[in-house]
Amino acid sequence: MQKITREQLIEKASALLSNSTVSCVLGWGMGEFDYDVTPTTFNSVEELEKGFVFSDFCGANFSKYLVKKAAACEGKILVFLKPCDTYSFNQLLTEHRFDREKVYVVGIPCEGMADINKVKAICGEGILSIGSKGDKMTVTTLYDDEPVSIDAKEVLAERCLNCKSKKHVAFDELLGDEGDVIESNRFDEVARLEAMTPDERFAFWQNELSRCIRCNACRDACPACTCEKCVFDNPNSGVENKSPANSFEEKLFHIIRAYHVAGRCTDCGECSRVCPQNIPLHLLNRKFIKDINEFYGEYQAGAEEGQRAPLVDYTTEDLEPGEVFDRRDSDA
Amino acid sequence: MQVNEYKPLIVAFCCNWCSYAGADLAGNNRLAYPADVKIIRVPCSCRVNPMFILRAFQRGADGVIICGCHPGDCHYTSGNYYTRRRMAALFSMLDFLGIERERTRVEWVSAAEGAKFAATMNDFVEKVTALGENKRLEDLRCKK
Amino acid sequence: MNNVNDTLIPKVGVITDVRIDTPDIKTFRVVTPDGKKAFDHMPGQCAMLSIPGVGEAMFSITSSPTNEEYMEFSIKKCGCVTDWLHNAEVGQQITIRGPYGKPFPVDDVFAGKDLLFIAGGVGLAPLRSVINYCRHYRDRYGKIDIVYGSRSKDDLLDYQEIINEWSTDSGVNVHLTIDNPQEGWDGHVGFVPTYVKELGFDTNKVAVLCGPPIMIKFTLDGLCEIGFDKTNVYTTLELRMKCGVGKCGRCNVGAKYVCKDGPVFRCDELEELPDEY
Amino acid sequence: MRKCSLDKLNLIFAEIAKDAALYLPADQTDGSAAYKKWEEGTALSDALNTVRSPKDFFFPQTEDLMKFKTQGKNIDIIDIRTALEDFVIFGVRACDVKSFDILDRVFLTEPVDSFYASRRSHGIIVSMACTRPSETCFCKTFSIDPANPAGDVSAWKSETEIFFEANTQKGEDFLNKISSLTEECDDTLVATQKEAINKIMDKLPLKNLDTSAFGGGKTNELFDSPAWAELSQSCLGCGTCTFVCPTCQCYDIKDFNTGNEVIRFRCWDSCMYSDFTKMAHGNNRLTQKERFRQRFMHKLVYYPENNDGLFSCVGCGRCLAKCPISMNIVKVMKKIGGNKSE
Repeated sequence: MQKITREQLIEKASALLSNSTVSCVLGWGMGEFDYDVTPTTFNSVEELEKGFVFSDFCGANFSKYLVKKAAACEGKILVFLKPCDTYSFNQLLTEHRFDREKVYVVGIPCEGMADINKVKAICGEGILSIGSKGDKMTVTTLYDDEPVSIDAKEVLAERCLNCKSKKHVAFDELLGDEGDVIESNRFDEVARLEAMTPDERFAFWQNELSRCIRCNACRDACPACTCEKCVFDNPNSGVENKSPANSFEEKLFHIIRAYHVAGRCTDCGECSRVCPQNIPLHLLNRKFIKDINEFYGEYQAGAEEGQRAPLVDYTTEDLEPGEVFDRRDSDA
Repeated sequence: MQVNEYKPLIVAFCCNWCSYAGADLAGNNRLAYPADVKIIRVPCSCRVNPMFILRAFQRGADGVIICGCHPGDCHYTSGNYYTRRRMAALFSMLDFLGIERERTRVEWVSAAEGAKFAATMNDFVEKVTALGENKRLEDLRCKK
Repeated sequence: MNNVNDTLIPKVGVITDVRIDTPDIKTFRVVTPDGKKAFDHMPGQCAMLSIPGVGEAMFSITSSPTNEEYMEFSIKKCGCVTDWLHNAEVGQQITIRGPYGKPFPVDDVFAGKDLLFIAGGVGLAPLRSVINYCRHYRDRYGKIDIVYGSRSKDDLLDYQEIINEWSTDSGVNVHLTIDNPQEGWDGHVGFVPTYVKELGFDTNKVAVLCGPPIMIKFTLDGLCEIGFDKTNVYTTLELRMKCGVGKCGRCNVGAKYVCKDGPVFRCDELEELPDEY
Repeated sequence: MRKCSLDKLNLIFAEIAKDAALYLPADQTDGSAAYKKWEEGTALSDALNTVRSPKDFFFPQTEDLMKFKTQGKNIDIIDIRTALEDFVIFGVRACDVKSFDILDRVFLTEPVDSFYASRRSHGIIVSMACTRPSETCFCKTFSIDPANPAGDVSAWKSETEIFFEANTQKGEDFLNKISSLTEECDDTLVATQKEAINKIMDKLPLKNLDTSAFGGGKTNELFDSPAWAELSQSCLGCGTCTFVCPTCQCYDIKDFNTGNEVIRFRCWDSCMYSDFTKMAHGNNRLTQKERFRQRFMHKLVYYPENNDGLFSCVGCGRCLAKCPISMNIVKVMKKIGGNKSE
């Protein structure tokens, strides 16, 4: 489904390595199967040719890795960023999380990434290979004699179905077009929940959050969560707790996690992608984004470097907390 | 008279410069408000972070109210403007999770508004009493 | 169900005495509420002390097993639990469970041998138990040498006991040293590893080392230099522990659990472990 | 061997649930399966396995150990252990059944963990053969046979029927309880199913995973391998692998002050977390490389060294499916083990 190929990316990376523009490449490393790629640093053309892959399963947002990898790389590090990743990139730069000079960004087009869970929902377990051609995916499994052909659109990850922008907002070089911000329906699900009664919303979240195992993957993968020491890891904070001991702990963690990135979250969707329990965590983040847009004007975190996040800003005319609900009630 | 009449536990975070003085004035003027309002003095209303509010609920609060200087009158110039934005976002999120919106409130009470302080508390306690016990943000371990 | 003992469930202990040893080390005397020793132990073993709501931590038992009345713990102030203990008063109850770990081989390997104890700073705490045990059964062991160093005179642990009891015992030689010259100190000045080399001991004895990691490393090198075999040198390790019985997994180094297989290790065994302690 | 038609499965569940809590894998709203307490209407999931392993039943993620009441300088220790009642875990896969053996060797060795032991003695395990293993399965590597799952009772499910065979006295008693709903049968159909499973097993992509590079005594050989740095380079340090793992057993003991009393509880901990070994005076595993290495060395070297060569992995494939960066024990084994299996 991707317009750009592995070969094109390797060619670009090899050229930049060869002319010493960069000394290492952050890319996707081959896995055991066709879908389990691992973010990997490549140091040479040989390594790239051996292990670099690019497919519909290269969803990981590389921006956060730059915090550690840019510092660890001797020269410049080449990173391939999809449009949504560039927003996180800007946001991290705004927060001075890494040195821009150490990074060489090649923006690559993205046609939307696939969600392996959706593939498995259609094709079942036992996937041996996944091929991609045009808008179709060909899946061979242990249990089907013939390869199964599926529509790539059907297995798009949630965040890609609701893609907010195909525009690269930060790059040194582009492979393909700069792209445009696009219309999306990403707030529809939030609006659907808002229209429920409080009891229904409570039941919805109780069901979702009760699955949480507090693995912290949502936090650890989040490009906006870059505190050196998280309050939930600090025994002196009084809230350090490694397990969701009860429903309060689950809510506390997820409210605070989402709140702490409110205004800084670019809506990249990594939290929901990595959640082993498929909790729609992005809905919490989107709720904040939607509210901020409605209360304080449209704001897209990471759209430009150096923006001031809405929750560390104010005007004297802001609405009162009590008016939040009056407003919504009058809308309804 | 009912024996086990439900009385909510209210936590009121009051800014040191205005609302705490307002509470003081309410006391001095013998203005009645329920004793179940527990006041926690904070240097500025913007000192209250979302964790304080959630923890108050965890520890048994049925309602949490934040009182600060009127917008424009912050002792630190702009603290309460930040409070205003933060709490708008937080309260909206709590509502999104299905937690009763009447359990949280922000009010601006100046040092001269003893009467407003008492009236606010009376009103808030009344609203929370109507809701009953906080079940949706409770931590069962902390129940007596 | 409640009649089954579980090692994770502690007993109540009472602090009956607090002695200020150095500016940051206090020695706590602990007994059960009815005035007895909480449990029997061997030299080198540890106990888990905790204060509900503050935390639980492993400490070596510094009193000798031959003391039938109480246990003592010399504790340096360095974290949550220790800070809290340093503020505790006599009569304060805490919880205690143990004993944990493998003791020093005092009854087999050590028997009949000359012994050399080398300690730095609060590292004397675990050695005090074995030193006093060997002094108590004086006839079972040969000559005893004790080398003990600390930053300054004020940082020497159990100074009164060393001067009044250990130094006066026959067949026990005490060598004290401090890092830097200090007024009122006419003893040796210098670091422990160098001092050990200067003193130059016979190598046909068992050495027991305890102190900061860097001191252990250099002293061990020094001992090897003067001809000691690592199979005759013992030391104790310290890692984060929670359960004390080799289940919770955090003191795991290589295939060993420091809480269960240690804290006492022979230096050649230690070399077999991956360098992760 | 006894059998019954799948239509009657619900009756069997109802019968079991009369005197014991019955837990079985049920579908969740997100499409995955989890163990749920059976009540009228709960259906057995068709999913290959649950996201969380059944280790929760014996070693729950959070478990209160005791309570303390403090007053002035005094402390009261309150033992809160209560007598448990029997419970049945239905539909446990062969890999997960094996994981109980691995946990047993930790918790049931002296000093026995009474919390675990009492849960274990009250649990009845009804295992279920896997007819459709996934590409992520590699239980065969650890000599686990998904066609012959262990447990108190083994079960096989076909399109129309379910077959039971007891392996222990507990299992016999269990089958006796539901004997009126089942009938005696021979094992022809089950044998056919086993054969089919074995055929599938031979087609699994990870069937040749090699363990020869690992095991007790390999510490020094493997500890300093340069591959650890490469493998761990992108590890996020989250706890997903440890928390979905059926054999990870590290725990933390923590206190929670409720305001009235202090609850001492234990909860799962992860060696992948940065604070796992943090002490007042420092941390002996400073970077993610060391933490990552610890997890795999423990499973593949340290544990076998202390447990007669038994690896602390059952090949359930959960970490393969769930790791946010798709780094897992298979990749580690292939890389560190020198690609012997390829």
